[in-house]
Amino acid sequence: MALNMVFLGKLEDVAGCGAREVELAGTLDEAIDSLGPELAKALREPRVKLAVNGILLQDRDAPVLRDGDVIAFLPPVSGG
Amino acid sequence: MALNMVFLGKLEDVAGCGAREVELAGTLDEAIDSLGPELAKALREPRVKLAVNGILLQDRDAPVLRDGDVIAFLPPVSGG
Amino acid sequence: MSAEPTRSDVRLLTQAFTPGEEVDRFTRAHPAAGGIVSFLGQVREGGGVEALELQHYEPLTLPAMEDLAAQVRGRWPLDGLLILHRSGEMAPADPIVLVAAAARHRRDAFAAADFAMDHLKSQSWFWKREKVDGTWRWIEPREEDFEDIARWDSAAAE
Amino acid sequence: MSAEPTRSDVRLLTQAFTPGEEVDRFTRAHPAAGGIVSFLGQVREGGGVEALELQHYEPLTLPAMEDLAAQVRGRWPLDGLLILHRSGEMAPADPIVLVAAAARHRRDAFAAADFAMDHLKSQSWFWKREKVDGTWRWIEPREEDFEDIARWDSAAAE
Repeated sequence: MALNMVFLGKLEDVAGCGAREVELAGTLDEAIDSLGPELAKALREPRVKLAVNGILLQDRDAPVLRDGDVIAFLPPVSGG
Repeated sequence: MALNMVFLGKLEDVAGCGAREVELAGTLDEAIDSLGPELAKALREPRVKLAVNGILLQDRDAPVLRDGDVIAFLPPVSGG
Repeated sequence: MSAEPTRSDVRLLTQAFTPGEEVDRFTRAHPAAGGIVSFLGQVREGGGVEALELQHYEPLTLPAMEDLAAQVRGRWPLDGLLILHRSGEMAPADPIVLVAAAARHRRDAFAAADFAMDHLKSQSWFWKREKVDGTWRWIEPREEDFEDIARWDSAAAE
Repeated sequence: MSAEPTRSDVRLLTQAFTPGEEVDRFTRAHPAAGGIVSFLGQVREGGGVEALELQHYEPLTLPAMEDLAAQVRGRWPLDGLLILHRSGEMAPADPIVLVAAAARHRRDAFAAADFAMDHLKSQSWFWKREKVDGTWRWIEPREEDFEDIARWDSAAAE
């Protein structure tokens, strides 16, 4: 099982890349933790929103994840 | 002594021309009367403004006229 | 490199013009402006009007447009202001008026263009006639135009 | 010949565009509209910004722009609406965003373009970074943008 993590805006700088594939062992929390403490902390900031397969999550409740899901981490937008 | 009368907008239709030179005998009123009753009536409508040599008159008080003056009769503008 | 204001570009045109070219030229002249708002008014196609003619009076019309430009510049901080207005006979889809305001702040550019249009529409020295079914007819001022002006009078009390 | 509304023209562009050409084409597509209001936002020259980059997220950015267009069309009677937005790296004086609204009534065109810009500025899915003195820096959202949005929320109570 694998997840595709996408890092937008300044999260890309923290991650060192725009996207990364991670093993999905159990929960999303475990997947985030596997990215290391600094990136995990940035991804968990309250203003960072999540989109799963292009659908924006309304809250940070743990989504049910499937193999191949794309999880995008969206920091506050700076607008157009 | 001559005055150059300029008729803007629909006054041009009433006058049958855009401009006309008239003899200046005495007052502006006399000059207007010399244009015939129909045009004189149209020129005296309260909403028709006057400009003398390109300067808008603030009221309809009889201006002091000189030979060669250009009197423009300006009906309400329809705007741009 | 600073956003130093330039002289306003105010012109009374007797020939057709291409709005996009004018806006592009105006934009290039104001690279320090963040935003440019423009309004284009054109002869509406399909309303039964076959032609439109705007008559101006040389000694008043352009000077009044220049006065309006100065009034707009005094009211909002702009990098530049463009006011182009046609006179003469026009066909449907021909441009009549183009106003563009370049400003650092978007809100100023919007307000300046809006204000300029309201005042051009109601207070500028143009007499308009339309040709419908082959017959020319002079257009009287509309009440709506005076209401547009009144918006700004009350805003002045801010 | 009637002013039948057309589909909105909403595009996310990764290459430079010429605003005047886009506005002229949009205008030609709406000959029954009396007025066209457009807003152009460009990378400001002279503020020390050497380059600007806008990052978008494919699954969200364009659909949200299309949603905004639908919202604008539902709020004002327009003949047409154009929303173009750049993504990627831009240089000073490059156009970033172009919004144009064609309407029978001038006031509707102004309000629609103004509203669209306020919402694009604050709610669209773009992440922005600027290069100053050779260093890229991500731009945080500005409080002013949220105030711009609030203008329309109170207006909705009309």
